[in-house]
Amino acid sequence: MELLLDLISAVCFILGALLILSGGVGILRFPDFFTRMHAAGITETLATSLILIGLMLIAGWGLVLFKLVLILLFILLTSPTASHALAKSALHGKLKPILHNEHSK
Amino acid sequence: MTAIAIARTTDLFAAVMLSGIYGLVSASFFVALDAVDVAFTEAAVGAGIFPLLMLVVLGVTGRYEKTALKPQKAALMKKVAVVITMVITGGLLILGTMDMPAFGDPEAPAQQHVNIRYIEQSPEEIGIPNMVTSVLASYRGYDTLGEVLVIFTAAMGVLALFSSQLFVTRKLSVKIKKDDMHDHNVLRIVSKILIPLILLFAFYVQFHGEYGPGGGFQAGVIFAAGIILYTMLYGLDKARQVIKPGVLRVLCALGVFIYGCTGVVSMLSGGNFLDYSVLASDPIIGQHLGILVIELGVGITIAAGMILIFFAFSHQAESQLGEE
Amino acid sequence: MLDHLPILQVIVPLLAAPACLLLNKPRISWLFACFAAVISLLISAALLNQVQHSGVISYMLGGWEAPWGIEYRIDLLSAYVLLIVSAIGTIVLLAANTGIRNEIDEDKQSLFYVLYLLCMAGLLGIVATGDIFNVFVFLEISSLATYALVAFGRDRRALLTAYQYLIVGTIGATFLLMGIGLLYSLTGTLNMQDIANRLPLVSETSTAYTAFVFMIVGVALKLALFPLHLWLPNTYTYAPSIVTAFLAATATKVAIYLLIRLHFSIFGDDFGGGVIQTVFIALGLLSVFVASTVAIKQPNIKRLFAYSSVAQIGYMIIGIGIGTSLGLQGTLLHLFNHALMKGALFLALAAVVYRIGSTDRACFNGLAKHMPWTMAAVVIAGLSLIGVPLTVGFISKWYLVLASLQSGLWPVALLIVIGSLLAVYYVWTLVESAYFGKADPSLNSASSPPIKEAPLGLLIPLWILVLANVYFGIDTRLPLEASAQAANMLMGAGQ
Amino acid sequence: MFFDLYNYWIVFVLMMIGLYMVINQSNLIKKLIGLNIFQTSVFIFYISVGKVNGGSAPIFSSTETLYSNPLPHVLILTAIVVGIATMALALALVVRIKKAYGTVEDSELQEKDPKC
Amino acid sequence: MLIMLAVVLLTVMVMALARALLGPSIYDRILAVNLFGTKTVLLIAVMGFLFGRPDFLDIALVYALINFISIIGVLRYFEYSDSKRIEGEP
Repeated sequence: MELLLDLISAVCFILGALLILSGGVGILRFPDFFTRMHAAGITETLATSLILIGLMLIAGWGLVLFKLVLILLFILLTSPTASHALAKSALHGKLKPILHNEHSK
Repeated sequence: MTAIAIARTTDLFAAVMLSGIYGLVSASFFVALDAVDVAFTEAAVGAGIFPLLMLVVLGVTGRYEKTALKPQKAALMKKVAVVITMVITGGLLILGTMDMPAFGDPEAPAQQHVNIRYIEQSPEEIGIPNMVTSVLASYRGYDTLGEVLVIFTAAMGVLALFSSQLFVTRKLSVKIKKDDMHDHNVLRIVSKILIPLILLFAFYVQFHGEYGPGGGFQAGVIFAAGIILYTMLYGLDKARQVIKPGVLRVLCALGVFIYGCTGVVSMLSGGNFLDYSVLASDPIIGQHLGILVIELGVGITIAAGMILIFFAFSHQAESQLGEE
Repeated sequence: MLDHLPILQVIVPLLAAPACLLLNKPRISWLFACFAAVISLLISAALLNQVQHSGVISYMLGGWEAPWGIEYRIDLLSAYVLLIVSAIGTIVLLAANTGIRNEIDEDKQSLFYVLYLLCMAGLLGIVATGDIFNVFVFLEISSLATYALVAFGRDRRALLTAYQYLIVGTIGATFLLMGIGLLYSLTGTLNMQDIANRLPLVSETSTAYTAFVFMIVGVALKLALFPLHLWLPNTYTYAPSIVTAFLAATATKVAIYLLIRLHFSIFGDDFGGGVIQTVFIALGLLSVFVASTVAIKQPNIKRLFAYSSVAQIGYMIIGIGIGTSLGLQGTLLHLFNHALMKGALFLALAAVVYRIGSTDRACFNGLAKHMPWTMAAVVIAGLSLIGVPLTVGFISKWYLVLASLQSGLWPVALLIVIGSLLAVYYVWTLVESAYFGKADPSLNSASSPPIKEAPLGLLIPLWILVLANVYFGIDTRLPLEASAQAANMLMGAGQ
Repeated sequence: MFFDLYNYWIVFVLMMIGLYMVINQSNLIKKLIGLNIFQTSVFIFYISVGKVNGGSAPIFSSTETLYSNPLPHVLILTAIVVGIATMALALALVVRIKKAYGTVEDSELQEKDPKC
Repeated sequence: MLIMLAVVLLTVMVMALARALLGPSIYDRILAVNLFGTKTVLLIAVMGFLFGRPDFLDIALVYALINFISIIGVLRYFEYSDSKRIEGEP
């Protein structure tokens, strides 16, 4: 059982780390704001939850677990909201997404 | 970690906005160095309150820095001169501290003298596990009173600088930008769930300070942050109806009073100023009680002071917007 | 209750401040503030008495003994400075009700008293404490209150100077903090006495020197020592006159106290060999001459006396630099005397501002006819500033000259005398225009009601200070005794 | 030995950067950011002093025996509060200056009131 | 495992930082700051486990909270200035 939990959590960590890395690369390499946002937003939510779940698995029962759940809930709530608000005000702020491939080389 | 800190700082020249990251970085630095309570505070202040105040001020003063129109030679010379002086001074400082006790050395004098008592005896003398809290609230409780007064002074100073219009409850004026509120339905709903959570969390931090990182100051800041979030989403007018600035002012003074009176009471019951041991028949219970009460005082003053300062700023910003 | 006097000294004004806020009516706040200030004055007098009779008082805050808890340590020096600060604070506060009426809006007046009390409590706290970090905390309380008080000024330039003062003050305080940190890393304690005991073990390290430099520079910024004095004239000029009177008479004095404390009690007077002493004397002389020369040309009288303050601070630094018991006594006497005379002068200026609304030199032409009492006060305080016999100014300069002669530094003595001659010049030009100058006719017609004598609310505190100037110039026992004892004690501590 | 002090060097570098910003920036707000960095460098210094190698956060726990020094933490908590209080006051002053002068650039302020 | 995770997080933080530096528009910077914030939350949590004192998750929680609030604050501020500009245009 212990081993299984550790294994699962390791898998979670690796997946999460990969996702985060890809998000980081994305935010550096993508051509305009909205694509960057896409890279960041999507990976962020999933990767964060994966890592937190991984942590939960090693934490075992107790206050720590509860706090981790709280953090997870919090991030699940806020992160998409923040992204949403950001995208919205970026649109309002007259930042046009690149719709066609005209800019890419 | 340290490399990031440096990289961060140099780019501060480029972007005013990023001082928030700086706060986060230095806070993580503090965690790495075991200073959890400090990290807690630095996160809330350096990454939270300070950039927020900064933003409101930027809203008033305008965002763009006016760069010098022509690159003046004199200014450039001055710049170079200052840089050189700085490098020299920095070098001197490094030289000057070459024979300091090594970083992290457990044998360094700082770890040897006063510190030992705090670490070895405070859990028994005070009866609470968080040594930072016991030093803060009991051994050096008087410094903390000073700290509360600093915030009080700052709040008073800010009030003195801005017009007293803040306390005049005007009628709920028609918002300048009405549709802007509808834009953020998602935000508002999420925040509606979050704000009570934040306030609850603040209370948890307030009373959990004896066992884990936290305490009156951190709780006060978090509480203030919750109210500030509300203010940002619903506008100052509405927030002022929820919490009246006049009440805040009274609360701000009240917190100081709670702290001061704890000291006076302990003085009256035969101990020295702020000696909590005399507050109850058992010294340890007395210490507990004292710390609990003064932390409450700290929390109240900090929360009220921070909210007051924020209200004063955003009132200034809104009235400026109204004029234009 | 007598045991608790040291803490009550600071706590009374400290807790009176929030109470003042709750009262919220300017007049009641004023009465209450005065009440608190008078109590703290009485306490400080009792403390001085107590210390003179029974030696150093040590008070453990929170009941924790010294290096672990914070200690309040009242020795002769701190009792002496406490008395100065609380006395001047009280007298100026008495004048405040009238003094700020024209300069500060009605609805902000009770905030003014709150900040004033906080500032005073902060200054008292710096002097009373025996814990070096506590110094920093109270320094910040008083400085924050000062910045806000300065910004009360009517002129918009008050804001700018308050901002500049804030930047400089914060850098100074942070330097001090850094010095404290270095000291802590060397000695592992924050209690001044304890540091002094443990410092000899490590005083050869360069880190100790670095700490010393940090702290001295930090205090010098607060002190407005010569090359770092630029903030002071602006601040004094544009702050409300009452605030100027308070600041000039107390804030720099407390900074001097801090310097003496650091130099003599913590590091020991022979720290760093003779270099520091020489540097102090040189800087002191420079600030006397530069500031006096600049003062002569000032068109604004408030600014003139601000520069003169920088010069007087120079005298005090010379006394520290001489480094003998006599020189130190000269400094301490000058501390006391300068508080009296600058308090009087700036209060007189406050009276002028109250009636005329400006302190330009032109306004003083023929003013003695309209405001005889105020101008008489200016004359006496000015004489004291020059150092004419029978005023307090004479005593302290006499001691400074004596001390430098005794140490064989006769050029210094000569330069002190010459510096005083510069003071003669700038005081005289003012007196001349006030008594013999022709009033500008356009000015008189512009202010349609004729200029009257200042109101009693200002005159009485003003004359208390002026009479003190004369009284302590004739009957010199109190300051002489106290300062001699304090100086001896400090020199004893250094050995 | 040589690298034992690297932490303190970073502190000094940060300190100088902050001081440089305060002196050389024309914008009043940027000066404040510089001041903030300057203060933070001192905070880091204190915390570094308090760190003990192998130590753990100073909260008593049955599994730990070596703790970092709690005293610097307490001092810095106080210092952070002082810092934010100063900043609040300074920002309030900046807002007032903007209202009175219409600018927050040091050079322009100098032109409007040459005496300061 | 945890160390690897921390290293990855640090790398991504550096990346976010770079974006914040480069960021052509202000929104890029905000996005980077946001990303940086959440990564810090994770880093603190991981560090808590690394040091064997996982009861410090409170700090991570506060970070998450503060991060959210500052993002909202930044957005609010830009709306202020944007609406000013839009009102001025016609």
